[in-house]
Amino acid sequence: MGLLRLFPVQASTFAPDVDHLLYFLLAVAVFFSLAIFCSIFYFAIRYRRRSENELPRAIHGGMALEILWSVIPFGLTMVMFTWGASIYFNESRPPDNALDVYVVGKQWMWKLEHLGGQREINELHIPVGRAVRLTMTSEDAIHSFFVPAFRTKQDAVPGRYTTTWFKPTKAGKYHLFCAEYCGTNHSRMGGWVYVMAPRDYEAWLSGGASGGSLAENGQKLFDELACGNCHKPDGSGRCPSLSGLFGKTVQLAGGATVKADEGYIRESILQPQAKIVAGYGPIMPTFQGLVTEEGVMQLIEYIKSLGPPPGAPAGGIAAR
Amino acid sequence: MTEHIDSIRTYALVLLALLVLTAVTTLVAFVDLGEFSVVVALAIAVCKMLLVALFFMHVRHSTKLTKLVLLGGLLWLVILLMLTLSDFTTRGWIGVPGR
Amino acid sequence: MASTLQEQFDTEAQQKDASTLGMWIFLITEVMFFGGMFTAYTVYRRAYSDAFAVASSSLNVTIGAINTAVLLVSSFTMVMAVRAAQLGQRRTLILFLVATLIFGGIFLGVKAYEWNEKFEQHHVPGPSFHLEGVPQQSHAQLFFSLYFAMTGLHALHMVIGVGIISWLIWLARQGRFTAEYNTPVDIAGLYWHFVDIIWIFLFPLLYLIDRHLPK
Amino acid sequence: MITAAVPEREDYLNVSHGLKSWLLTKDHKRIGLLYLATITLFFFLGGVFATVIRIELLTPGGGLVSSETYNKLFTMHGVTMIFFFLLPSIPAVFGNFFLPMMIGARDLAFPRINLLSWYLLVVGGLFALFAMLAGGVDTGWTFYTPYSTTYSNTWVIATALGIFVAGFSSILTGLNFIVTIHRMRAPGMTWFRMPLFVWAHYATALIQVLGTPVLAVTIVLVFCERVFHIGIFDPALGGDPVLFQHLFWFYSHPAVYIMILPAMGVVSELVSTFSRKAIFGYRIVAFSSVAIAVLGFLVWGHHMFVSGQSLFAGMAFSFLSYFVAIPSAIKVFNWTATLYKGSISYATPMLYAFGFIGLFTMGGLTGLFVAALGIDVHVTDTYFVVAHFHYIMVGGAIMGYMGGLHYWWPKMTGRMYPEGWAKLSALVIFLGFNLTFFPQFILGYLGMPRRYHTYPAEFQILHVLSTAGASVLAVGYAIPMIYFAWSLRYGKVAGANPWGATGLEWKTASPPPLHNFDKIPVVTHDAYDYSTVVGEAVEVG
Repeated sequence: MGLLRLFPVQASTFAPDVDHLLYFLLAVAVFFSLAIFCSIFYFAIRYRRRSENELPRAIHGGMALEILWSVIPFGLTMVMFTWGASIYFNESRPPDNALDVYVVGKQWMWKLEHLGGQREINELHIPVGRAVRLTMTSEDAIHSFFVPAFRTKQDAVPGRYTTTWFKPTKAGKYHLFCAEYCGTNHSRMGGWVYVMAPRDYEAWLSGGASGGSLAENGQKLFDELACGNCHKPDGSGRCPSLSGLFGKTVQLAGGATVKADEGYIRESILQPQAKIVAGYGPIMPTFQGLVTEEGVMQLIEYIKSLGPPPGAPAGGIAAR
Repeated sequence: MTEHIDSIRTYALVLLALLVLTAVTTLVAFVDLGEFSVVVALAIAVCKMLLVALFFMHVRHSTKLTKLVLLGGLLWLVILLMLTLSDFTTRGWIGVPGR
Repeated sequence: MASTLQEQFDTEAQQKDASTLGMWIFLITEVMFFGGMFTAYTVYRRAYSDAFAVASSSLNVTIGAINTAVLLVSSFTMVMAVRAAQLGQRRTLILFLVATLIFGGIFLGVKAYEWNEKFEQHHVPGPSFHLEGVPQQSHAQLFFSLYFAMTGLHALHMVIGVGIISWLIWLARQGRFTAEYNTPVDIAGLYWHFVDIIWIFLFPLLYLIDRHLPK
Repeated sequence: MITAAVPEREDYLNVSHGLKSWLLTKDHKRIGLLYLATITLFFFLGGVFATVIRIELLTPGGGLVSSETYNKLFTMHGVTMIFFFLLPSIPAVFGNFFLPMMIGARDLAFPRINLLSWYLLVVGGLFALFAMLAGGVDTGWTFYTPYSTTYSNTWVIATALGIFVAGFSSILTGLNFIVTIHRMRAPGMTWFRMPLFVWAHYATALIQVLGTPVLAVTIVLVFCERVFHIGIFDPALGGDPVLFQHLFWFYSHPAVYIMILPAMGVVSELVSTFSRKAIFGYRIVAFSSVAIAVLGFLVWGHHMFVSGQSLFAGMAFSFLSYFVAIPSAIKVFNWTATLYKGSISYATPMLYAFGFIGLFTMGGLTGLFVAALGIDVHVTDTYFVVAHFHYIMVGGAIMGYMGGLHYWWPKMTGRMYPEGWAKLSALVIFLGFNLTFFPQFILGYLGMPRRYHTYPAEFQILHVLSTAGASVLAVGYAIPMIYFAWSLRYGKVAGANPWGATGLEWKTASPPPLHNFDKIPVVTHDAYDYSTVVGEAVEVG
């Protein structure tokens, strides 16, 4: 790495998009700065005061000029807005075939879980050329998952899920930072993202997996907590069946409906009384304090694995 | 100084109207109007506010500036509420958690 | 009589105008102050409407309505006090100020009774909080957090108002107000009515709007 | 050079003596000076924090202080500089001193409330100081929940209380200004004859009055949350930390305009006076101040693009943010156009005005970067943002403040400062500033997060440059402190109007008499009509 690198490496599909917008903005900024600086210099020298009692003729303004220098910048800013918003829109919508990774931030480390059950701390191994979706939350303060080489950043907020995604384009080792101030060791809360060639990634996956996939762990937890005593697969239990639940629209007591997405399932485990399914009683105890955020994520993966109903779109509605 | 001094009768009538509106809003609250319960309750509250402001606070005799200050303040309250709600009401529109 | 005109002003009218405008602007800052809490209330009521409905319905609507009436009457007595001041009627002024003080006091007393009831019923946010009929206790607790924050700050404003009115009574007894000079009574009236208006909104928002729901 | 045996003229400084005559004064000019002394102390304190921060960042490993201490340092730097220096700086010092004079009033509308405002700032400052001495606070000046309410075990409440109290100082100052501008103008002083400084303060006052109460109530809620754990911002109890961010930024974004608008007002005065020309497009510059104040309230969500705010809210806030850019750009263009065919003097205040325009332009243009959604996701919470807002606040607001201080020093004290030293320090400040903060743009885009005690070694060289710049900057700020103090005794005696300026404040003696004018002036000209002040004019242009 050069000592005086001016731009970070581009290692995701977003990186060139963001950098191109940056170049455009830089061009605009340099143009206007130079225009202002040069005018000031020129006027300051050309019209310097030559005698103490000189009186320049008053010029009170010109509407045409005012309109000109309002409309042109306004047009430029609208280009900036549209361009920036389109990138943001893409960054907000992960593709359906993305690789899922769950992320939990806590003071002061990142805990990551792959679908295959591989767990990492402050490191993330992902394959090059494949979209990766992160579903994140925090156990304490707000953290922010920041990978400069990917030009992505997203806060991990306690109490809810947030999402971000990226598609690495270049194998290598990149900084992972926490970008939202979170206390004493904020500056040490980070590590590395390893983008690997697909073959290396497969090798890494098989080396790291021990103790079952995320869904399998979820099932174990499901059994340990005896969830199945009430949530019977055929719906004969005291609680609704979870088969094919994920992605479905759920009818709630009181008439409202909600889409069964990650946020809804998380809430239903930790605050089960917040939304009651129509036809069932508010009998489920809370599992707050009994299940960790990672455990919740495993349970979600297990419930997802119970099979989506045919034809339902992936994803769902955010918590609240 | 041109001061308008309203009659006792005016003030008494305003008080009466305020008390009646209080009774009305309390009673209407028990009638199921669905979504409109909120609307009616707030509409009555706005009426009461206007009565107090216009008569008791003499806004109807006040300068344009006072009226402007009052409207400006309410407008800013609306800005605070609406732009904050622009986040909370549009969460989940695209079906991605946290977006 | 000593001049009531301060040295930075040219005329009494300018001085009165400035004071009134100053009070109105202060009231706008108060609107924004309570506005922050109204925003929080709106956001959470949207998110937890069921819990808020039950929690809201647990408040005593009769007491709330009566207290609203008490406050409205105090506004009436206040405006009568202002009127008396404008007409230079000292005794009437004092009479109505005292009446306002009494009604304001009643409001605060009833409020204290209500709060005390909440303590007895464990409706105060904290470890022993419990509200019958709400599955998700923390959401009902949120309602009561906002209830106490809003009514508490409203009551604080009332207490300040009571202080101001007591001071006005003291000044009025000394004969400081005349038909020509009564600005303090006038702007204190604005403040008192404003506090009344805040309650006009708090009452339906906290006590009323979910009454119709079956629970 | 000391003034000889001229019979002493009575002015606001010598009309009465003793500590009591200052602490109980109702004179807006004396209160202005009380503020000047107070905020200078806080500026010094904030500067000390900044110095330690910059020295610490010389090395990536963080050896000088512990992480706890570092976090407290940047928090206290932010709290001190923002709430106790920048927010009161120009409005409370120059606004207090000159706003009444500029509109031809004897004082502000509510002198006692004005004094109360100063006491509130002092009391708030003492709370904050107490918190700092007792052990400090480490939440960042933004006090984000739930860190501030649940996880920080530092002096959050004392600091927040200090900010709460200081907030009322700001509200009352704004209230005083609005009423004064509406009700206290001299005969003939119509709205469009007011100096642009007054317009800028009118706009500032609107923000102080409309925004600050929301900060106050937010602090009350944080206070309740931290003390009673009532759940308003606690996700475990159903609260939403993002709601805190909305309420916080509803005030704190417009607060940026409380800091920069008054500086813009100062610069309008300077550019006009030292080019001896009316401001090009006076009315448009006046309206643009109000437009900035109003539009500034619609954009706060651009601080929250990665916070978990909804996609659509993010887009709306980005869109609205660009509307604020236009009135700011208009101001810069109009100042530049004012120079055209002017009679430009290179007096120190004008150098600061040039510095302001240049640095504000860069700060403003980088504002376009951070308002662009795609780029902000990458640069938010990095040094890019740190650099951006320091260009606005230090490059903009403090340049304006320093320019104003030099411009009005002769009026406030009756003495001139040494011009050579002043020019030198202006140059040193300009160079030091750029060296400090320009590398931070690059650092930020490279991905260096803000509020980092330790950092990867590859960022070191830029941090070293920045620290080097900060040392230059410190020297630049030290020189004026010395020569201003020197000038109080040894400076050349200033005449009533040393610059040939048009404002009413220059139509009375330096220092001014107790009630500003021997006789309230009657205004018959527009602001910036130089034909009235230049004797035996030589027409140019």
